[in-house]
Amino acid sequence: MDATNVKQVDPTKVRPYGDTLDDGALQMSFTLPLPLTPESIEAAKQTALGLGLRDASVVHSEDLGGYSFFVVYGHTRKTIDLTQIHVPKVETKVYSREQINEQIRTRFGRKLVVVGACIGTDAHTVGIDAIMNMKGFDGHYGLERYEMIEAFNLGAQVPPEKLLQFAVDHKADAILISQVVTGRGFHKQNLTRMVELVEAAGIRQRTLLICGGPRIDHRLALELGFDAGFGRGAYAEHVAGFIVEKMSERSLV
Amino acid sequence: MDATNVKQVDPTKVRPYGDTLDDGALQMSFTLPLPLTPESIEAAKQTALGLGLRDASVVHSEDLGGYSFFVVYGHTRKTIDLTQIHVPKVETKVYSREQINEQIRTRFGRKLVVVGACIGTDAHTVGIDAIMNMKGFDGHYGLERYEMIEAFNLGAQVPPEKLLQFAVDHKADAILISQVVTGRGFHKQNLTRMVELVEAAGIRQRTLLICGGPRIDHRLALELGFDAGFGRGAYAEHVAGFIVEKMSERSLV
Amino acid sequence: MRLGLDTGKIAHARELARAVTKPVLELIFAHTTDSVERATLRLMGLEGADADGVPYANVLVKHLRSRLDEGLAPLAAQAAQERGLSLNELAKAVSEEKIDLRAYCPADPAAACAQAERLIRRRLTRIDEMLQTRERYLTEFGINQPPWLYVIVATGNIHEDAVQAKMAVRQGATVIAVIRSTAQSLLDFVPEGITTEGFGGTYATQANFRYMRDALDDVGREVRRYVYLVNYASGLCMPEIAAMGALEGLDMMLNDSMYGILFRDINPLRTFVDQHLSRMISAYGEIIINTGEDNYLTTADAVEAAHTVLASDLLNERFAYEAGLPAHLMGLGHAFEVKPELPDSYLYELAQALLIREVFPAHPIKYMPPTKHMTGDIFRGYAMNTMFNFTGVLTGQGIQLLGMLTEAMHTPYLMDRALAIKNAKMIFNSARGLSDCLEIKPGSWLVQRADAVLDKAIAMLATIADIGLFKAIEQGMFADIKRAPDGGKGGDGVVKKAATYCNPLPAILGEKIHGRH
Amino acid sequence: MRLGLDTGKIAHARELARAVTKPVLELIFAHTTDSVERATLRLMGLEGADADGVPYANVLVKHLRSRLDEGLAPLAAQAAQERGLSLNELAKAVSEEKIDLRAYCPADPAAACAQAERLIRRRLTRIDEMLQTRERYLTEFGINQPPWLYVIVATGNIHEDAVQAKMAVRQGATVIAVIRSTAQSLLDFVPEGITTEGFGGTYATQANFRYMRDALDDVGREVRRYVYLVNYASGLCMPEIAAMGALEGLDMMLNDSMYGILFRDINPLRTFVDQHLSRMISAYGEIIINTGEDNYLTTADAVEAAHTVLASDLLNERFAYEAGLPAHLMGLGHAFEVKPELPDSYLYELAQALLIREVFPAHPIKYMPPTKHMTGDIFRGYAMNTMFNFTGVLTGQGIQLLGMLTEAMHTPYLMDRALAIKNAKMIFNSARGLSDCLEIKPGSWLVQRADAVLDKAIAMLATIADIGLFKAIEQGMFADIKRAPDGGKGGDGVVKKAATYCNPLPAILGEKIHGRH
Ligand code: B12
Ligand code: B12
Ligand SMILES: Cc1ncc(COP(=O)(O)O)c(C=O)c1O
Ligand SMILES: Cc1ncc(COP(=O)(O)O)c(C=O)c1O
Repeated sequence: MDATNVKQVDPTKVRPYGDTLDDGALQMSFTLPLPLTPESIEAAKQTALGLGLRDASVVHSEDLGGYSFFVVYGHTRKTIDLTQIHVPKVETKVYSREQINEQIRTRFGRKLVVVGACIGTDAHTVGIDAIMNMKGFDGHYGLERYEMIEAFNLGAQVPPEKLLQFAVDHKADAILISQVVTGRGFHKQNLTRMVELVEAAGIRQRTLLICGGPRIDHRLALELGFDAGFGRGAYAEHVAGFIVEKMSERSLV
Repeated sequence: MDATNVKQVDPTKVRPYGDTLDDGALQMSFTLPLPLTPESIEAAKQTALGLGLRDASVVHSEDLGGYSFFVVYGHTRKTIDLTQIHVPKVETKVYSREQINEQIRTRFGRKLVVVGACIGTDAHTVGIDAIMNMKGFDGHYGLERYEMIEAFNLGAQVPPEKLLQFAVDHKADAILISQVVTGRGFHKQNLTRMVELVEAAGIRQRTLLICGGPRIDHRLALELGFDAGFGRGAYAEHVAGFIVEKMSERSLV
Repeated sequence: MRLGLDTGKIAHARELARAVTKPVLELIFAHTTDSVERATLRLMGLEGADADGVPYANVLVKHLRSRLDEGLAPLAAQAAQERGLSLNELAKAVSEEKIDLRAYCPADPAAACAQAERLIRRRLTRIDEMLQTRERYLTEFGINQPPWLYVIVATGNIHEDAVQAKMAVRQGATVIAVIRSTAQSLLDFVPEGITTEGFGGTYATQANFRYMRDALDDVGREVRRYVYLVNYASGLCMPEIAAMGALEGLDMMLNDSMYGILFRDINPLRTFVDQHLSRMISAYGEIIINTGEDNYLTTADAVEAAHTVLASDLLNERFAYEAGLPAHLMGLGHAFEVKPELPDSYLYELAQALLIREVFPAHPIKYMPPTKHMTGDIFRGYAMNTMFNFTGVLTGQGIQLLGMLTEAMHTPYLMDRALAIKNAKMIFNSARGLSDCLEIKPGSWLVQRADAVLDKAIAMLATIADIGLFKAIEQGMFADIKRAPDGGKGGDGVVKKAATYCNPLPAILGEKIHGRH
Repeated sequence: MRLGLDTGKIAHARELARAVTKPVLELIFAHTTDSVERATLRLMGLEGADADGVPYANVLVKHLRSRLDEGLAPLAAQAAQERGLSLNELAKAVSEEKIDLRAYCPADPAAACAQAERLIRRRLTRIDEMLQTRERYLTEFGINQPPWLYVIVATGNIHEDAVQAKMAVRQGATVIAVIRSTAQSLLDFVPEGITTEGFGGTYATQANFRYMRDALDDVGREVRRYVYLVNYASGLCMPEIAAMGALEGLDMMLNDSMYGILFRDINPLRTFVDQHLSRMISAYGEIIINTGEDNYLTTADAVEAAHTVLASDLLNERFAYEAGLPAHLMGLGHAFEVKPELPDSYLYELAQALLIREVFPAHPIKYMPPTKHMTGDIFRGYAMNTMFNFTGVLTGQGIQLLGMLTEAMHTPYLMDRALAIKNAKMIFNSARGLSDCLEIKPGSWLVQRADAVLDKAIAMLATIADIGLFKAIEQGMFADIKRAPDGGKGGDGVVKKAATYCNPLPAILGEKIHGRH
């Protein structure tokens, strides 16, 4: 098949694709705090136009009992320059569990100590359990099952102070923190508090700080002063691999 | 219940509502012509930010086989001034079928002639049938069932010239045109062509021009030179009511 | 549509549940808790908080902490009576340190008890009135056909909650649950007054209950439908919140015999004692309890742990019967939580839904939507919720807690909820008659699966009957979560009753409860 | 899951369909059409177009218009042979007015016929090769489990179509249909070459067929799945497009015995004659036809007109058998088009889906998604499509044409199609085993409804057998649309065969077709 006649994507000018390259098509839905009237439908359209959409078309409108719901399709002209995008990534080789144990043996000659918890009022332990507990997640065993890792999972709603104390007492090489509840930005406060505590305790240099959760990414983690952040789809081996690499890099042996 | 403690909507500053007044929350989905990578996810986020959204969050991303699909939530700060919105509306009283027959009898003393069709290549007759045929739609009988209306439905894919000729031959009081297919703006071309023909034939003054279809609204109809436009949810009685009122207004007796 | 399960097996499972709960009930009867005493005081008319916002119930209980084993109701009733004060005035005086009751002993303990009883009976009339009001509405508007459309509001601000609740009702919701603020379950007091600053939910307060009850009655009259109001009699204040709920005309309360232990790390005995009184109050107030088995499937796997849901439902049922709740007030929980990408996942879901329905035919049953496997793909989520709604109506669930397409992201936006209601209405309306047309093939996969789950539940209950419920919880038999018998929060609020312990409340509640059977 | 319908009734319905089609078939055999002759020429190897873009097939047919009743194949074959020209060269010369055949008479008519036959046999080897290729792929990759995921591409630009088709295949689609440009069905010729400017669809051209076939083979090898390609042998060029499809390895073609009459106002006899040859070609090319009964429910009501779908399916089946198509190549159409807000709408849908499946157990069956009642509420639409997919797998439909959540707005965006595929995969995967577990209660509403529809279809066919199919169409018995027997487009392209009419094509096709039975 001859692909040359097909218009090619220009990575410096990327735009949403509906059914034709560069049509900029996108779908949108929202509620306006207005009863359904011709005027509120027009307000919905103007809301979309106000976002710079062309040919905004209100394809559905419905009164929800005083406020109104709209579905809108439209086309944006804005483009993104993909070549200018640089996303910080957790740089680590992906090892298997066996390889990680092997690496720890050869590089450090001792077990690494990892301490984890959900801090603050967050009680969503499934994520941290997925990383730390024996059973793991999706067929990927957790850190507890790593011969060369000593893993302590403190569970839900742990006050940052308590987590710090535990980490100090056990000479943790890495502290893992899960934050799932993100409403009103609480996770950022909790995570920032943790960094401050660790720094105040004077152990920041010798302790890796790693956070994770469905709305956490590496960039945010770095911004907040962590060494790494993991989101959806993270498995124990990613975290363990990172710890091994980062500790070597920092010569934390 | 005391509503005074509830923040009230300011009609001059209306903004989308997620779960709190003025949060500006909206949902969006689109495809980018890029494989799924951390960079394309970031490009999706920037696409949303480029539309002026705050806290844009890419909540779902998926590779579609080379291009990628995204669902994004975000918040807009833009507001709409509802008091500045004026939507042209088909101004007519809503009559019942009996009332309309009665009005025609008293006001005009003769049957009105209405001719309708889908013009151009459009073969979607269900809409025009809904307005014109005996059976009508959703329990609302069509114009054919109105004693005082002589209705001719020419059906699908009628060339504008043919429709005009028929209207002239039958001294139509109103011409109804349905346009359902709107891809590439063809409906606008068809509708404009019809207006031109009617004007060239010198019968514009004495003939009401009415169009309809799911993506037609009154504003568009006026812009294109029609007397009225009807969208989803139109019934025969609306159209008949409009014809009666408009003919009186124009003293087309 | 019936699986045709062996009724002998089901009866046997119930016997085992009785055996499991028996020793626990003995412990329950032998203990009281801070919250039990506070609830009792509240049901004697005590209300309000001191200048620091500490509820008077807490003030009195704290003040008389060392006397808990005697039961505080007679003490407080008599002390107030003797001083010609209302209970509120008494508590105020105590909080201002103008009165010290720590050494106070009523001259005539029997009279004190009788005085407590009088106060309780007077206060309960308010609940009776609420029930009459509800009855009037139901008679006027009629009862909704199940499955009832149950949605949550969770803005943190009771005013926004009310706005959204009213719209949800206009859209067709029958049941409105006001989700509580994240940390409230671990508060050992119930906050006071109207609140606007909750977090992931809105504080459960008596004022908020009343505010929302009024809002729902308003909109209910508008749409001519009685709207059920739900909150949480759960956490460290189970019986107190149950009392407030009954006083304010709530219709349902989340209330589980083990949820607090497992998911909030609350002391086991505290929870067992508290749940008992809270359920007696619910029985009196004719409040449907919603148990929390759905939660098990968020930590454990829905396929592997299906039997734990059934086993727990049977325990919750037994505990509820013991507290005087009739079957029609038992919204036992289960959920649609199998990963939809698993081959045959729908068959697992259907088998489970049929199983629960068949084991609990007279119970309204609270059916929970997919949550764990919801992702940011709101469209996939909407499809999952569609199948969930279809299953609800096909298997005749009583209370359908509607899933939100944005479950993986945020507490519901107004439009999310509206879409959920629309979906359920459409599916219920279009498929309601289907179950009358279908039969399940005897011996087919569905039957085999349900039977296997029943067998596993029986085996599990048999083990628990052997080792005891506390041990079972310690071993992580529910929800893959392990809790030590003497661990958890609020354990210090549990006190063994003295021989002189007096609390007229259970007996009074019992009169009505038992009268009903 | 079976309704257990009366097999006697079903057999009776088939007898009636035979009675209805018999007189029509006699007319079919007695006539030829422009398009039949053009198709024959194409299957003798004629290709290409003149300088004005008029296809050579049209050039020759127009040139020999007055001789149509003799059959053009022998004339053209012999004339070319005598001049030592290929058919293309002959047509070119005719179009340039260098050759005039209007008065040409082959000396030996039998030899001319034989020459035509030779050309046809040679050309058909290309179809044989395509079939071998398909067979090879199917052997290598295996056959997909039904229901097959069928999606459309409709950008108007074959390049974009190919991009989108490939992605759809990577997402899991098994069948790709390239929708045609809006006005093409009324063109009395097939455009030439690669096209990029269609309107609501992409022109059906032989070059586009080939382009897309290659694209699908490419991606099919990548995902190791054979991908079925669909186009439209419909409109004024039915047999021609069928020929091109067979030549280019298409696997399915929309092809209905009455669609053109009803929905495109094409002359009835023209359509009947054309559909017959087009189906013989499809039979030879082992192309699954897709009939268009779904369309009835867009103009008529799905509840009231349910029986017209069945009646028409039976007619389409009979016409297809008569053209040599075996049941496994008959993708008879029906649809999920009941308004979802109608009470019990889902039961109507299910009854209909079961009915069609039970009457046509050996046929793949093309199941069409909701379209008419789709609105701009894409979420509601996605829920409707979910129920449609569920019904497809529950009732074992063969070809599941996936619904698009944006049906009410635009031809599918890439993401719309992806969401559709994801939905179907999830539902099929999760509910595939369900039908083995369920039985339909004898005498239940589903059975009653299906039986009533069957009865009405029988009554309708009986009436038609009485008054004749032309009259039935005139009275609007299908799709609420009335068409006069002698009205419609393309009627002037129908010619009664002379006694001397010769066209070896049907007999040659017949050899293979009948050899197969
Ligand atoms: C299960 C669940 C619960 C369970 C939790 C049980 C438990 N022990 O964990 C229960 C029922 C108790 C619960 C309660 C509540 N929940 Co909840 N819950 C969920 C649910 C359904 C699934 C979360 C989950 O388990 N995901 C599966 C795991 C494996 O994914 P994950 O956490 O993302 O983890 C992965 C990665 O993120 C990463 N990761 C995570 N942590 C870490 C840490 C490190 C160090 C690393 C390296 C990686 C890592 O690796 C993991 C594996 O890949 C979500 C909705 C959803 N579908 O996401 C809501 C959700 C998270 N809950 C929510 C809320 C609001 C609550 C409540 C506050 C509601 C209330 N008012 O009562 C309560 C209070 C809980 C509390 N105090 O925190 C909201 C949060 C909204 C927000 N954005 O702030 C959600 C999104 C639901 C909603 N739409 O409202 N919940
Ligand atoms: C039914 C249908 C068909 C039927 C039409 C049968 C017939 N005789 O009408 C068939 C199957 C033949 C068909 C074919 C095609 N269709 Co079509 N079809 C639809 C469908 C499913 C429903 C339309 C409908 O009947 N609505 C119900 C009526 C009652 O609503 P209505 O038209 O809006 O009418 C109301 C009002 O608008 C108003 N009104 C309408 N007209 C008028 C006129 C006047 C004067 C007044 C006063 C009021 C009025 O009053 C009516 C009652 O309230 C829509 C999708 C959808 N769900 O909307 C696609 C749709 C319209 N079709 C579409 C397409 C592309 C096609 C094809 C071109 C596809 C192809 N390439 O083959 C063909 C070609 C048809 C052609 N030449 O025009 C697209 C149009 C895309 C676009 N925006 O341009 C749609 C949106 C589907 C899609 N997503 O691709 N189609
Ligand atoms: C029985 C029960 N109580 C309470 C809750 C809510 O949690 P919290 O205790 O944080 O209010 C749930 C949640 O699902 C529950 O099932
Ligand atoms: C049999 C058949 N042919 C053709 C079409 C498509 O229309 P057109 O003739 O415009 O290509 C359809 C549409 O559904 C159909 O069912």
